[in-house]
Amino acid sequence: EDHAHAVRRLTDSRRAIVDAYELERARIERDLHDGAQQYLVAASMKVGEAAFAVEQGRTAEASGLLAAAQDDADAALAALRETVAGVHSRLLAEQGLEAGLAELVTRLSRRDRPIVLRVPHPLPDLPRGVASTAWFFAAEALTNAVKHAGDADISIVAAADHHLHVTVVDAGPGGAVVVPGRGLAGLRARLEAFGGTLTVSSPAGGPTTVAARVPLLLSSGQTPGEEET
Amino acid sequence: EDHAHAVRRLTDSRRAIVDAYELERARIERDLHDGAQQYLVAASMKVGEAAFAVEQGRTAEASGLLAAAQDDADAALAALRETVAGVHSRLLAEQGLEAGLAELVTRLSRRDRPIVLRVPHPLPDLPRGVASTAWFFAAEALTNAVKHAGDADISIVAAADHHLHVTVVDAGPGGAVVVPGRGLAGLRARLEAFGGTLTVSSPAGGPTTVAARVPLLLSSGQTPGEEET
Amino acid sequence: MRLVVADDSALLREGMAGLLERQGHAIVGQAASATELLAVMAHRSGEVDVVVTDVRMPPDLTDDGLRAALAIRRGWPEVGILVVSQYVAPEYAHQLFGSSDAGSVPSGGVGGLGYLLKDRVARVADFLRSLDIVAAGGVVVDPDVA
Ligand SMILES: Nc1ncnc2c1ncn2[C@@H]1O[C@H](COP(=O)(O)OP(=O)(O)OP(=O)(O)O)[C@@H](O)[C@H]1O
Ligand SMILES: Nc1ncnc2c1ncn2[C@@H]1O[C@H](COP(=O)(O)OP(=O)(O)OP(=O)(O)O)[C@@H](O)[C@H]1O
Ligand SMILES: [K+]
Ligand SMILES: [Mg+2]
Ligand SMILES: [Mg+2]
Ligand SMILES: [Mg+2]
Repeated sequence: EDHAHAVRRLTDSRRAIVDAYELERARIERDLHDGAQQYLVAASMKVGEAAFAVEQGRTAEASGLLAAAQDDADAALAALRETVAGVHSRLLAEQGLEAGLAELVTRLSRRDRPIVLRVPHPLPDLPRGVASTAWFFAAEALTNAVKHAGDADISIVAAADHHLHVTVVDAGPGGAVVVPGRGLAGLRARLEAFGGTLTVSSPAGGPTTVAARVPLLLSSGQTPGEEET
Repeated sequence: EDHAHAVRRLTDSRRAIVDAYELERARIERDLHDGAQQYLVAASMKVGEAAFAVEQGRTAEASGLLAAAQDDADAALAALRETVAGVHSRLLAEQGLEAGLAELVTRLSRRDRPIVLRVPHPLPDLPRGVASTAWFFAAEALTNAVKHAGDADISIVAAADHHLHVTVVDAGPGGAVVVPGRGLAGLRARLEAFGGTLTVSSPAGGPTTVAARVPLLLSSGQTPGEEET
Repeated sequence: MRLVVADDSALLREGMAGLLERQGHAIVGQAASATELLAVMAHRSGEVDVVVTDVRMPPDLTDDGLRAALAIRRGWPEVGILVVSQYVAPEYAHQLFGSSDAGSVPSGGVGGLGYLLKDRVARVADFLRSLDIVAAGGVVVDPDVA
């Protein structure tokens, strides 16, 4: 019956959340290993070689090596920041969803193609988990839009009534789907943990609309899964 | 009734898992900020100053700065490796739980106080999520033991029958408890996502036993939560 | 010039103070928290040309350094402020620069303002030039943050 169905659905979605996070850990590890760590090792080698050149009085060579070491160190820091930005937003934690989304939009916008963010009314205070899940949803949906519709207009709207709504629209080619084990599916599972839903409309030829909706007034006795069905 | 209760429990635990991950993300960000990133910035400053000194012909000063920069770069790499090790174990992913546990035990052992790992029989192939959750359980329980019972004997046993059992024992002072929002509580929620349980026995005066149990033969129609109650 | 350096990381604070001293500047005081920074200013503001401060510092380990910078702007508007951060956070820069048109112009003129990523300190010549601009009442914004 109904409850048995809810139990099955909850069990599956709980597992999906853990799996999504496992994938994410592996990604973080790979990012750090292939990014910051490589550049850091390269910088360190050049510093060692420069120190040797300085000792031997080859100062012109040392200068060249140090300039290259600085470029590597800059690249290491940039890679580290990039990884950190995908793990956790400090601004989100400190100043709330609107500030976190503004940061995200700035980071993902190309100079010639700014992503438009609209927050028509100030957002209410949100539970930490809700704000964070909405932010990760926005990060995934915007990253997708930039990747698949980079030359088209991209916008994001955040608004709240009894629900928090975050909607990302791009005028790109369409074709977005929720595939188990991939980015959007993981976000859907995480949104569901707060009784939320993720919907995708992406006909061939576009436009693509990806929307998250999370209830804000969930009474504690209510089953989040049921609230939405 | 029974199912309504299961729904409630599942809903809560799903939320607990998402919350545990949020805490962990914040921890990863903090680790990177206070660790690798800081040392990297310090190294970079010294390299820059050394380059400046070389240009101005102050080579003795440059040599001193470069030696210090190398120390900082080494510290940055060590910090990065430490963070990465806590995020995801490649060895675990590639060679399985026993290898992952061996790596963990080596990393957390003090030279004069080796942690004893016992795997009496080869472990069967485990689903990725189960192996990973068991590994994180071991990481948390062993970190706790080293922190609170660093001078006492510490051991870990991994074995499988119809369940995977991972048990960490220390002869320290006792007093371990599962506190909502903290390390062990997050692991309990994650273990439950696989139908598993976490149990703690830690009387005043010790010893402390922290055990994880995860079913291996979960039939697909079965509710993990129910299997354990 | 005469400087105060604030950062909760001793490594970076000493690193920056050492670098500035070797370049011939005077370090009036160091601070490891926003509270210490404001205490240094309360006692020695008359001797300070520019404050160089980190963002994330105790007591709250959030944007304490930025809030201290805004308080310094209100209390001692003639002192230049250079915020150095590990974050590319335009929002922090907006808050800092948003504060600059408030209040009346003091007789000593208004100190300069800057927001730079900490990595910029490594480009020593550029960094020293940025400090000069802030000391002269100008504005410096990190290209990655603008
Ligand atoms: N805005 C979009 N426009 C067109 N296709 C999209 C868009 N967003 C996602 N897709 C496609 O939908 C599928 C699922 O996307 P999802 O983000 O869940 O997966 P992913 O593993 O992150 O893949 P990708 O790296 O391609 O985004 C992918 O095949 C992706 O190419
Ligand atoms: N092996 C142990 N011996 C004694 N006390 C322990 C042990 N393991 C955990 N504790 C205590 O049990 C509580 C819960 O531990 P848990 O690991 O869940 O929290 P934590 O936030 O990681 O804290 P801690 O950093 O102290 O481990 C803590 O108060 C911790 O001090
Ligand atoms: K900082
Ligand atoms: Mg994607
Ligand atoms: Mg702990
Ligand atoms: Mg700091």
